[in-house]
Amino acid sequence: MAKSIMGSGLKVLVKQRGPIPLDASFNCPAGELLALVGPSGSGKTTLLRTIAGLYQPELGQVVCMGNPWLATERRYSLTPQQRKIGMVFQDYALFPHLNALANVQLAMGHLPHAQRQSLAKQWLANVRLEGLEKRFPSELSGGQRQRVALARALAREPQVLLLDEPFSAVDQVTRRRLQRELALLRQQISIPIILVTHDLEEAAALADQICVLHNGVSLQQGSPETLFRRPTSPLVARLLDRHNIFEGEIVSVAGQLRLQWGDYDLEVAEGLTELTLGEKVTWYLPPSDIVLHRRARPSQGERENPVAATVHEMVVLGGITSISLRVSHGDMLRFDIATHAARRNQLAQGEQVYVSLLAEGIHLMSGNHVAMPSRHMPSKYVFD
Amino acid sequence: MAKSIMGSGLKVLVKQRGPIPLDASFNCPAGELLALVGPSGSGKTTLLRTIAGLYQPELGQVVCMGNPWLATERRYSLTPQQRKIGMVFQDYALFPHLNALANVQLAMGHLPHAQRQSLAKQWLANVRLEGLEKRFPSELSGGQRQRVALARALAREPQVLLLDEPFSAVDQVTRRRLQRELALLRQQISIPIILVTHDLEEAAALADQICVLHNGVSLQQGSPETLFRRPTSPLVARLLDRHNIFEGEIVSVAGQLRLQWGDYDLEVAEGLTELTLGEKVTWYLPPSDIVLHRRARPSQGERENPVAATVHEMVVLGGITSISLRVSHGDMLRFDIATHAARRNQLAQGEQVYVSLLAEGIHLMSGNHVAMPSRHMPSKYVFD
Amino acid sequence: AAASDLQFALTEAAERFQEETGSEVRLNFGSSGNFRRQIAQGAPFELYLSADEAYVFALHEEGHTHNEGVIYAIGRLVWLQRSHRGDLPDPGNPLEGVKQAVAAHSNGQRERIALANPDHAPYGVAAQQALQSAALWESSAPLRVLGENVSQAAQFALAADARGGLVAYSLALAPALAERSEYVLIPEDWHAPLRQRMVLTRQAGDIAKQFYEWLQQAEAVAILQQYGFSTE
Amino acid sequence: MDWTALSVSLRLAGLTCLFLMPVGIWLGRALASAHFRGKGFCEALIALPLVLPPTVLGFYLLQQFGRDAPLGGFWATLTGGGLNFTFSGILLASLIANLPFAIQPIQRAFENVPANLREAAWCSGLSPWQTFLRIELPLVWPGILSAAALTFAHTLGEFGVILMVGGAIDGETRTLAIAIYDRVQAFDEQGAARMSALLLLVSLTTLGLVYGLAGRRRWMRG
Amino acid sequence: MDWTALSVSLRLAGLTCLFLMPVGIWLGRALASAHFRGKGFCEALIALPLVLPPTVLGFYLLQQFGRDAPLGGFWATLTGGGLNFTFSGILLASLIANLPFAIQPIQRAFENVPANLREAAWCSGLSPWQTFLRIELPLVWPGILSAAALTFAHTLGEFGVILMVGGAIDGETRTLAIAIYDRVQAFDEQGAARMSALLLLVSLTTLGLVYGLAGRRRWMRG
Ligand SMILES: Nc1ncnc2c1ncn2[C@@H]1O[C@H](COP(=O)(O)OP(=O)(O)OP(=O)(O)O)[C@@H](O)[C@H]1O
Ligand SMILES: Nc1ncnc2c1ncn2[C@@H]1O[C@H](COP(=O)(O)OP(=O)(O)OP(=O)(O)O)[C@@H](O)[C@H]1O
Ligand SMILES: [Mg+2]
Ligand SMILES: [Mg+2]
Repeated sequence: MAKSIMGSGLKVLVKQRGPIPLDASFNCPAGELLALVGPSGSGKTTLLRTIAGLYQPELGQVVCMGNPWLATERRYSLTPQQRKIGMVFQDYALFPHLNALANVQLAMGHLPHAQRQSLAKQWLANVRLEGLEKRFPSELSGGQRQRVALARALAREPQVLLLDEPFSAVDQVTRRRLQRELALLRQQISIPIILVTHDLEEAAALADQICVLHNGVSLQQGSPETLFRRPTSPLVARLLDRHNIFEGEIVSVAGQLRLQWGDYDLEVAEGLTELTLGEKVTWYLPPSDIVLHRRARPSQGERENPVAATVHEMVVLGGITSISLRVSHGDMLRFDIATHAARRNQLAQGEQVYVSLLAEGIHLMSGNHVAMPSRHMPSKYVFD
Repeated sequence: MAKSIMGSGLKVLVKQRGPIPLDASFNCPAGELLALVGPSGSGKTTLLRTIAGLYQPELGQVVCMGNPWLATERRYSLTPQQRKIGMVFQDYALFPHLNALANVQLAMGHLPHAQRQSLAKQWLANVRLEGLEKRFPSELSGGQRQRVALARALAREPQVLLLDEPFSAVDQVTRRRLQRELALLRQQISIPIILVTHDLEEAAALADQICVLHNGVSLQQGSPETLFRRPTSPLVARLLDRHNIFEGEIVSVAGQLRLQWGDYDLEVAEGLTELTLGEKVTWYLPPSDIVLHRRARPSQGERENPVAATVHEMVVLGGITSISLRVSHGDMLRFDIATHAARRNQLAQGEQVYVSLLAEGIHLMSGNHVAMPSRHMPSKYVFD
Repeated sequence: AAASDLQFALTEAAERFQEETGSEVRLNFGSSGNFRRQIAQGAPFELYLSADEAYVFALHEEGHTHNEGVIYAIGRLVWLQRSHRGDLPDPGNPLEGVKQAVAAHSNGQRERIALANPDHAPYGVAAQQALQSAALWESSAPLRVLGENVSQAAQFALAADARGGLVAYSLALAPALAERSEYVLIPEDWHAPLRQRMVLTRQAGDIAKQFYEWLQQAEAVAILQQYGFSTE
Repeated sequence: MDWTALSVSLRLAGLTCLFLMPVGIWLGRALASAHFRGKGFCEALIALPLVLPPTVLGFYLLQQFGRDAPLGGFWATLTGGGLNFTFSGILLASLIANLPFAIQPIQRAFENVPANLREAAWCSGLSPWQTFLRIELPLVWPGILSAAALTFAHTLGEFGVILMVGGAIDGETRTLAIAIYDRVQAFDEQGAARMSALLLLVSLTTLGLVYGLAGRRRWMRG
Repeated sequence: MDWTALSVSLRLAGLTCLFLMPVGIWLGRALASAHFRGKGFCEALIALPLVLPPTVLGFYLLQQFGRDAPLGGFWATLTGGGLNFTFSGILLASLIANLPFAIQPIQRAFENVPANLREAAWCSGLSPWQTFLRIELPLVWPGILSAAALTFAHTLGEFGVILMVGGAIDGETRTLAIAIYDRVQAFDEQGAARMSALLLLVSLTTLGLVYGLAGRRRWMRG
């Protein structure tokens, strides 16, 4: 499921029935960034707290760089201090009686006293808080507080960085800068970074791997590309805010296996052979693999799985226009094109258009099943 | 600067020197949604608190539906209770000793006792919190708390809705649902809604008008279209995370006014005549008005301001690819195209491409000046 | 360690003793009962002047003293009330004030009668006996306020809400009270004699022994008498 | 066993709590939200009734409560009765003597109520009074409880002030504390021990129940 | 003016605070974080020294402090001296009598420290001890201050226990409170008033300064 690097990186395996049901496993090699995504309340914060040693699950293993941090089966657990993590709390958890500078300095216990102040200033500058060093948390805005929390976590020079929505309260411009800082940092220090985020674009842009959580269960871990193009289940696709999930049936047309979808028999590049004739499947198509035919000028490649549809909705968001097309049997295809391309093609609500569904993009999923937390505990953990 | 509807909607004018410098004015007609955007620490929360009656600026006027709420010049101020606002606090401010249901019920003082419980349950269901009614805030996740806060603000059935980043802690899928609820609500009740958000896409999608703040100063208010295509200053453009801001000079080519940019003399649809020959201007081009020439197949309209450039960077984010082009004199053009379009055109780093800069999109700004808070207080406010 | 009714008398006696012998004695006034307990626990008191001779006997029995000591004074009880009230009972009928208060009580008034607590204060016991002998014990019950010791009883007696009280003669003669109060003596035979006994503890040093002896001399006796104590 | 004394004690302690808590809540809240130069001295002033030995405080109160003193006279014109040597008198004295216990813990509790909860309540339409009842009061409850417990216990044990002002009148101002003291002074150590045990038991039960019931605050654990 | 008594009083009150605050912090913290069935009764138990009249408490302590009692005997073998009628004795008595004031306000303060601050401190690498010193202690400071002020004031005014255990020995166990009491008993009201005024003034200054200095917490205003 995920690449395994001998003895390096962070590996987490957690299982419990209650009070917060959990059944998750994921790992993050050193130097990589793993994004934890999932609906609100799916257990992301709880998992970070487990890694940090602030939450003790019923059953769990945490191994970092080959060293066990938590092994419930032999009642072994390091303290949060021993784990040497840097954590940005979702609600910041700044020390109210210390000003911004002192909040950051406090996390620099590993450095000689003399260096702390200037370095702490440097960290605050890195998160764009120059001049606010002497402010107490109560005198800072929400986003400023969050950045102090980020600076504090980084200042610890941790072995593992745990970021619980570290950019949720800062504006887009600052967020980009901070994201860039984080990307730079990743190149400098080779530690696992776990990022909880609700911003899927952020996850896609920053993460080497994404792990999708739902009700405490880790559904899939993989590269952003894999997750966004090849989600293992409709649920994962939906959790990743993907549309274009449809039902179809495996049929044989002129001796070739095809995917029947409404009136269309679609060519599919991969996966058809593993399915049996007549089987109902759920399939997904990434919006990037829906190609609009140019008005009156069909081009090469546009003959693949041509589908006629009417424009149901067009939403212009700056340079990008979101298009919903209704296919004759009722399903809705959604994709984005550049606004000028939409203009050029004179798209308008109600117009009839043709699109190609690229065979390579069509991703067949083994059914409608929703992965549920297994209530069965394995007798032995398989690790490495 | 903004449309004025007689006696209806919310009008705000605030000025003070310190401790938080403010110089802002904006308005929001009933039934519309105004998004307040600006960098972290620019005073958005402070402005909402002023509207709510929780913060008293040095000088300020707040008028709602024709009724004065605050008029510092005659020492008039309604209490927060009298203003009948619904507010989502940035840090939620849930009552820790009340469970989710009771938190919502508390805001329903205007309804008969008998109705409150079932209605409160309804509100919680609207924010997707069915089944968590009996949980105390300390037993909820960050996003769940935020949604309780949202339900509480809505349950008050307010005259003005003030939302301080109400979706920052919820996942993308839930956020979309909540945004849809909010859009529905707006059609049902005709009240002004002020939304503070860091998500410019959210602002563009939800807001009728956007007001851009910087260091407490309101720089521009207008429709998303206006703001994103015609920002009044480079600062506004930068605050809206716009790129493609360049320097140029007004020149005359064959008797016609043109915008000189590096080696190019660009046609400009609007604004050239108001400028004098030789004047240096800053100009902005929305990414939607950069049209990539199809490889080997120039089409109509693509002759407008053609520019040669090399691909500097390509970032694929799902169906959309972000492209940075370097023009010969060093400036960088950025725009997005559909990923399959990029593929179709065989774009790759270092490739030479041609783009057209649409004359209609080129927006000339009056210079490099940055609007600063005026330190001068007007002797009289001009209102309506 | 001395009973609090000796407050003034003994202070003067000690000053005189110091003038004569040059030796200083440190005085500690308080509840005789407390002192008895503290001496039993080894308190560094050398001479114990008790208001109740029973305590002295008890200490001796427990072995904290060498002997049973001697009686140094016999206290007298007085009726004390605020001055200028104009209704001071005449000496032949010293408990007239109590009778008046009892009578007024049946009219709904509440003028308090102060005394020390008869449960543990010797002057309280004497006051009870005096009231009993005048057949006022039962009827005065709702009016009685009980001081922890006789000094407190005197403070009660002089409070605005009190008719007066039965307190030590020695206090009534004290300069601090004399100007604020007036009194009548209660006949000695209305109560059992208030025999006050002193004893040297096992820790007694030379000066304490000297003072003990001196207190039995005529000069000291005169001072005690001047403060209302009789001697045997 | 002196049941009347016990009943006086409990009545006194109960009423002291009852009257003092509103005062403590009011003053504690006012002090918590106020910021002025002499605040430290105001707070110190409140602790002063503790500084005087109880008997001495009682002595001064005895004087002030007399009909010829302004306070006692005012009370007499108001009610017709005196203050000294009455239950009302010892109640008033006990209120004064316990003031520090009532205010300090409550003030600290109010200081710890986050300002934004108050604001959220206003924005939810709660009047200041409703905000106080439904938000602030539940949040400062532990502080009030502490104050009440200290006041209750201290009143039960209070002896110097009560004796001085009350005069140990059976059934009216003679508290169990005084009764125990009397037993000790009369060298009836068994009687004293019995009564002490009773007093301790009653207090332990009362306070234990109050604490136990109030301790079940699930929302504080999170 | 009885300066030695004043010095004994101040020494006693100061040392009581000094010794009792660590105990109060330790017990208050333990109680704040513990959740067990009998907690309410434990809390009630702590209030019990208040319930007994001071003289009676003093009487029981006098017995326990004797060389023939276990506690007094233990002390004697430890230090060679006795407890009764010594400064050590009244200090110990005062520690016991003031326990309730020391614990309750501090416990409440600890209960109000958000758990996530402690966690954030651990995650910042602070040991439990550093967390205590640098995070918890500053946050519970107002509670400690309240506790110290109540203890200080109450010790200054304490009379029954101190007199019983200490025996009012000049320069060692005779506190200003006892001196004032003596003046009142001797009907020397002017002397008593002078001393009371002194005592009140000293307390007001001490407490006022402490509160005033500690009140400047900018971070609490926000
Ligand atoms: N004390 C508790 N008892 C029972 N359930 C709890 C308790 N605390 C939290 N939960 C539940 O545990 C689940 C996981 O919470 P967690 O904070 O880990 O979610 P999350 O993924 O971080 O969500 P968010 O994105 O909203 O922050 C939530 O559904 C929450 O309601
Ligand atoms: N007590 C204070 N004294 C001085 N400045 C303050 C105080 N409180 C807040 N500020 C400053 O006021 C400015 C505006 O704060 P505000 O909370 O309104 O910002 P905001 O726009 O809501 O930011 P964010 O997006 O981060 O929430 C900030 O720069 C903040 O540092
Ligand atoms: Mg979370
Ligand atoms: Mg804000």
